[in-house]
Amino acid sequence: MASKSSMYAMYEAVQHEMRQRKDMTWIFELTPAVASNPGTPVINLEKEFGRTRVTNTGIDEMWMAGATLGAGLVGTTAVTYIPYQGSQIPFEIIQNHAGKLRYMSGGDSTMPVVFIIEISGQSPGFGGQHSDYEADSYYAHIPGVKVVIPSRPYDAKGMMASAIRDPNPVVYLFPQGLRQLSEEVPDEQFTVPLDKAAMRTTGNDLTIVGSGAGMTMVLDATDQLQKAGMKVEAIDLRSLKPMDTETLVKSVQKTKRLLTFDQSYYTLCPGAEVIARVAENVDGARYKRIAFPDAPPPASPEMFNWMRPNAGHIVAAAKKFIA
Amino acid sequence: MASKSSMYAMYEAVQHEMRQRKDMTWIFELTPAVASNPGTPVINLEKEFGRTRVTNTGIDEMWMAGATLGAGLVGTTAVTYIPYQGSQIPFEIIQNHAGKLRYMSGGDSTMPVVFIIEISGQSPGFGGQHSDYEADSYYAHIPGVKVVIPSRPYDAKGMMASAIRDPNPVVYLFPQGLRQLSEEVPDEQFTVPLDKAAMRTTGNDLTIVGSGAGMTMVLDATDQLQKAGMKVEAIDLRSLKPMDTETLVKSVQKTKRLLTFDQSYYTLCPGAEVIARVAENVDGARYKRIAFPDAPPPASPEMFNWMRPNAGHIVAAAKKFIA
Amino acid sequence: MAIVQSSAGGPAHTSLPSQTRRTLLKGFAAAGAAVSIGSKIARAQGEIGFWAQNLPNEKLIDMYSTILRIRWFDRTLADKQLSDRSFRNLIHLYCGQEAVATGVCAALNNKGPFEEIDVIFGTHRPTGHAIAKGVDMKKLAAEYNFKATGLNRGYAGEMHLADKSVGYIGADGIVGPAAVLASGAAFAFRARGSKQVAVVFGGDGTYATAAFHSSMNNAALLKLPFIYVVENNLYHQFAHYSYSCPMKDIATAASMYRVPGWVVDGQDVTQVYNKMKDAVDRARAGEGPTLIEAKTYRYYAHWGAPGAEVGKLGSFGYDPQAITSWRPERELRDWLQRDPVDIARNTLISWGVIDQAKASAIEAAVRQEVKEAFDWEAQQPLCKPEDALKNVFVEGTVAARQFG
Amino acid sequence: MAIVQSSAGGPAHTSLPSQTRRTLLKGFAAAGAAVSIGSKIARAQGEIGFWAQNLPNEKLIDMYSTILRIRWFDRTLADKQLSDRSFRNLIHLYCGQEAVATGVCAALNNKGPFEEIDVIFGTHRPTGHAIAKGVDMKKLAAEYNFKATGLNRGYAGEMHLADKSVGYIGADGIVGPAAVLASGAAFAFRARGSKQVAVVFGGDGTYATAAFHSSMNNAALLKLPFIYVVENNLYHQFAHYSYSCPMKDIATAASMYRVPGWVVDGQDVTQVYNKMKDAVDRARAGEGPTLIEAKTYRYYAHWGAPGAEVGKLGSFGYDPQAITSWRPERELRDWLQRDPVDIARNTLISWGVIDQAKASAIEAAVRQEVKEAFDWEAQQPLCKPEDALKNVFVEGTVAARQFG
Ligand SMILES: Cc1ncc(C[n+]2csc(CCOP(=O)(O)OP(=O)(O)O)c2C)c(N)n1
Ligand SMILES: Cc1ncc(C[n+]2csc(CCOP(=O)(O)OP(=O)(O)O)c2C)c(N)n1
Ligand SMILES: [Mg+2]
Ligand SMILES: [Mg+2]
Repeated sequence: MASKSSMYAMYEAVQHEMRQRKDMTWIFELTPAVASNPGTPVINLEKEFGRTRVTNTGIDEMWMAGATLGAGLVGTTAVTYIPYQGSQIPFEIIQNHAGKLRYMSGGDSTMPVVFIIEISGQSPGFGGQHSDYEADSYYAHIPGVKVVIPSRPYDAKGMMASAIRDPNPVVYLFPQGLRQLSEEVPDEQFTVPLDKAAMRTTGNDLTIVGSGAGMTMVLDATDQLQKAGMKVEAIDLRSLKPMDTETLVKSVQKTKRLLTFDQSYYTLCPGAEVIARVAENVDGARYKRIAFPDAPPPASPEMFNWMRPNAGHIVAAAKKFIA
Repeated sequence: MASKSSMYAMYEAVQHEMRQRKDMTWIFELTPAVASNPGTPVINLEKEFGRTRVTNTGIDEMWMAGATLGAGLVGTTAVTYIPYQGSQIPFEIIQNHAGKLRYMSGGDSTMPVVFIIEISGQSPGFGGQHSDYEADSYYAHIPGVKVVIPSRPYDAKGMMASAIRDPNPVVYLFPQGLRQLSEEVPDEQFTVPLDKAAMRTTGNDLTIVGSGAGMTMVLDATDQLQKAGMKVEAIDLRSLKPMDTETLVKSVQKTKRLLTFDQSYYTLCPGAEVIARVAENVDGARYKRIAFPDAPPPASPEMFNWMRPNAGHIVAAAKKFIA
Repeated sequence: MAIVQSSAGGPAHTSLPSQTRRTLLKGFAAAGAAVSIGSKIARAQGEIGFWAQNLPNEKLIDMYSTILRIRWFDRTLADKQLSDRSFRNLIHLYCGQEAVATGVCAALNNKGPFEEIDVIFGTHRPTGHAIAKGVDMKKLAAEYNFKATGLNRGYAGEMHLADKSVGYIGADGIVGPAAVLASGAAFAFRARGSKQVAVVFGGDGTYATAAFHSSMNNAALLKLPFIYVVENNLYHQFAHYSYSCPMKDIATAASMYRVPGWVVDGQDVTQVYNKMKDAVDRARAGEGPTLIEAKTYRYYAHWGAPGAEVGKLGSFGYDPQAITSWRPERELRDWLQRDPVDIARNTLISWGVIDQAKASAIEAAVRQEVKEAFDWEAQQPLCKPEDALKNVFVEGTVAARQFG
Repeated sequence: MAIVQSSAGGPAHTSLPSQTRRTLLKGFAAAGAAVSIGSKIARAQGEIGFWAQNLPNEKLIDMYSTILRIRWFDRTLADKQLSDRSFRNLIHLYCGQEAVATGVCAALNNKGPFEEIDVIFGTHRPTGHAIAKGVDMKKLAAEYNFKATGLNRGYAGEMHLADKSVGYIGADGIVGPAAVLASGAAFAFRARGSKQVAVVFGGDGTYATAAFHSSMNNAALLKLPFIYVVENNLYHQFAHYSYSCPMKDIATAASMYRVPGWVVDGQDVTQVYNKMKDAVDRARAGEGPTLIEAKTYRYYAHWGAPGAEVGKLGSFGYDPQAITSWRPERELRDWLQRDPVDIARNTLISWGVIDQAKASAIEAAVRQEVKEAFDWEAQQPLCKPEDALKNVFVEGTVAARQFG
């Protein structure tokens, strides 16, 4: 047990599974197959497992995803790490092939693969294509793939272990906002389910639902609100597909107030699906959404930092909501 | 004035604009640049405007969309017709470039382009990749592009005229279900706004919201329900982005009951966004969604026809709803 | 039409029954002219193999029977589409291209545990690939008519067939991506140190797709056991391949990746087999990928049997879809002169493997086999609607959402 | 290293000041060895043009000044990143590649109405492309520091610059797609019967992308006025281009499309200009696309100035991002021996266009110009936060959603 970054924790899960499965592969691009963390051994997948199993070629994310899928189709457990800059380039491969081949073959095809799709860190200065946080909704609408998104190092490891062991194609969204986070993570392998939301706090006044990098702001705001005497139930979706409707509905049946928080664009953000599912099942509740406006992220820090949803926005909205 | 198919009506709008704009281009693939309709002259864009303006090459939808965008960037009004089989292949071009270049350039870039993205006809027998109806949500989450979807020949023409004249990139979703529809459409050019939903019927009991090919079922069901004495307000979204929130909210404030209907997959279908927008603004209303399950379409007609949302489903759900 | 003449340049008399080995060899020579570039590259690599001549008789007869199975299966589909509404197939017919799938698969391992057999990735024109790889015709017929007992339980229909048990990873309805998937299978084989080979069949239309560059480039960089079989039947949908590709032989594109690119006469099963065996040997020896372009032709329309007549081979009539069709009737008549069934039969007869009587007996047996497949299909049950919620994931079912 | 030696094979003495026209011509000859394939293809087409020698003095001096502007602008950025936190640039430095952008744009029309000027599509390494095409350095500096009066009002930052007024359609942060967009611009030029030319700059990394095949294939099929300039600086991020491309010269890939592919010494602005002029002439004459591969090198890290020192050119030190960097320090020192600034200066001096004194005066003036640009930038206002809701569409603003 040691404090580990999300990246390191995730690589630990991968290393463990690659040691179990002699044929398991890892395709990367500009993100070296290496993770280091203060006080723990450096993980170097390329060195440990060799270039035939751990490979990078050119800038071709379509190949990374398609080759991973092809490897899975012939029985190899395969993972690829797609950098955020190319996060939509393999879209059609995942949407039309990974998501459909098992169903279309009436169950003949099996694809034990994981697509790690990076989502940018939404850092100011990089502008429209390198600070965007939008892949969550695109991928969550696809049938036939499980779409998960960790929010902390512990889940990053446990959900990766589950994703690798899952016989279905899994889109593992990895927001770069998590890179800064570290926490105590067990050294031994463990799993976290791919279909359960996590109740981070419980309360009767208000339900706040978020996911991925947004959870840091949700928990920060929840903290402030609890201190101000508001009983907040903070829920981390963790899995966008399948979505854990039961946990969401139960919570709002109690609180009758639902506030969703997304860094993704407002229109068709995950929060829209959360609200719709709850609204179909709970009567007389009230709803609010916080999300990134329907605009690309600007480069200017002044504009970007104003525009990007943060904990302060949650606190203010929650107070208005209750008042 | 004559009865025209959606396809023909749309081509009429294109032909008219191409005659006005001597440099306007049209890139197609397997859908010939030809439309014919009983009792009206054949429209052959290729013959009339020549191969340098109207062209097809190989099977490369990324090029079709990217080239159209590039043409727009240098001041040419350009349209491309992407067949449904390739409807997600140009996704990244539209998401990361068409949707962002104007914003990222602080307004320097202008892209007077239209991407006609076919959506399959959801016909039984073709299976997972050729009967799917899913592109609506993928494209509607993208910022910086207008995303519209006609439901009848009249709008197919009027919205195409508006889309071509709009200086912004427009994703014009064209569901093949419309191919069967014909109605009286004026011969002269006219426009239909790209940001207004259409109230197809008015009533106080129930609001039903649909779009595109789904509207045929919505109107059929509405008809049956009205006959059964239920006052239904049937709304055709027409534009998914921007979405006409005001019309939706006004209607549900009155009816307090919202039923959404989509042929797209349940999770993050357009109806989810409709419900979320209304739920944020109307208190004490009730909500239901009808959509395609989160599964690819099966080939077997027996399975497909059972699974695909239809007018009967709407009627039954509406009656349960009111009861 | 220069392309056609040079690619199908074999003399018409190669299809005359009374043919001797001598004139047949002339036939090869003539066809050789068509494959100049390909075979030059091949010779440069010292690959002069004419392997088919050494095959045991059973194998040669099996190849001939496979060609006939594909032919009569698809002719039956065509006739049913024109005459039998109870059979609901929506089909891209393979007739005319039989020697390609047959010659290719004859050079692969098609039996054994999944970890050992070679795999193929096919296209939206699947009958040939499926039957050549060993898919059961009964289940195939049932799948084409969406039966619960079909190869893929009625979920696939035509364009998404798959049969792991014979290494047929499957058809794919999208043009292009299968090549990338196949190169990934080859990547997995290399990673696990297996001798398996991954083959993708792609039409001439796949050349223009992103997948062509991606699969060839990465297979070349990583020296993968990957074989790209381009079935150049001259058209993608209704457009001649010259609209899609700036060169005469798609095979020449391989040289850009430092990969051998061979042109072969796709109507002659022995020539296809020869080149394919060389490619497979290269792949198993760790020498990397090969591209084989088979010059061939489809006898029917792009899709279905418009313009065809029951009991007659090929579509000569009007195709309502083909508003801008560039396919002249005489082009089809030329190609029918070099029919893969005739060429295979004549080869076996001239080699003394079978005689005319035996040839007819084989064909009669195959036609009976095909008939039985369709008779069986007719007895099979339709799918249960609720099953549509299964097989999305390995486990469980998804929720119905159509009822609200 | 073979690639490097053969592509940068010009002798070190070409950079000595006391150089005469005679030894310089030797220099060309030596560099010629580096561009063997490219120039062979060129000669095969009878293109022996050494056009730069005929340029008026002002033009040659202008090219030299442009190289210096790019050099000092980016050196200033590097130094500021290391020393001045008030300047918030996030930048991919172009130093080392100046002769490519300069030689390419010198052969284009950069002034006039938008309907007549030639256009370029650039990359994430934009300073050189922007300045060479004529973008104002003041506005550029302001944009890099996200000012409201910057070239793109602070929305672009570095990777998304655009300036229609000079035909700089813009940088793009995604590797690849710009080539497809540029081929589309060329398609529009052809459709409107204009003589404009569309150029895309792409790194060696773009070769592996789908856009490479797509843009080259379609430009070839439609004979578009399209020029693909590959700036091969040997690395995509931290990987040598041999990880991405199976051949030594990316230019050879063009032959697959029946398009001329020329290799040129990217450190010598006159050689870049010569080849580019041939390509532009071909495009305007309706002869279709050309691919030019400029062998070049970047002096700094892939991104930013890690390992560099204020006032010193190049990154020799440790790059924390480059865990798997394959860039040896001596490779950089070799390339510094053939610096584009030195080569351009020595050419002009040996041609008698300027003398050493004039050369120094020009450089001093450019450095003053660059200083003034950054001084101006420092006075400029920051962006108004609410403006972030503008420019999504041509009209109006979008709604704020961050407040709930
Ligand atoms: C990406 C994509 N675009 C378009 C289509 C529609 N389509 C189906 S088959 C076909 C032509 C394919 O031609 P080719 O690859 O030569 O194969 P052939 O039909 O000749 O066997 C096209 C364009 C598709 N299936 N996928
Ligand atoms: C599609 C895509 N994948 C990955 C990246 C991340 N990335 C930015 S620059 C770069 C390397 C580009 O190399 P090259 O094209 O040679 O240009 P250079 O940086 O050498 O100028 C990469 C991989 C990207 N921007 N786009
Ligand atoms: Mg074809
Ligand atoms: Mg590079």
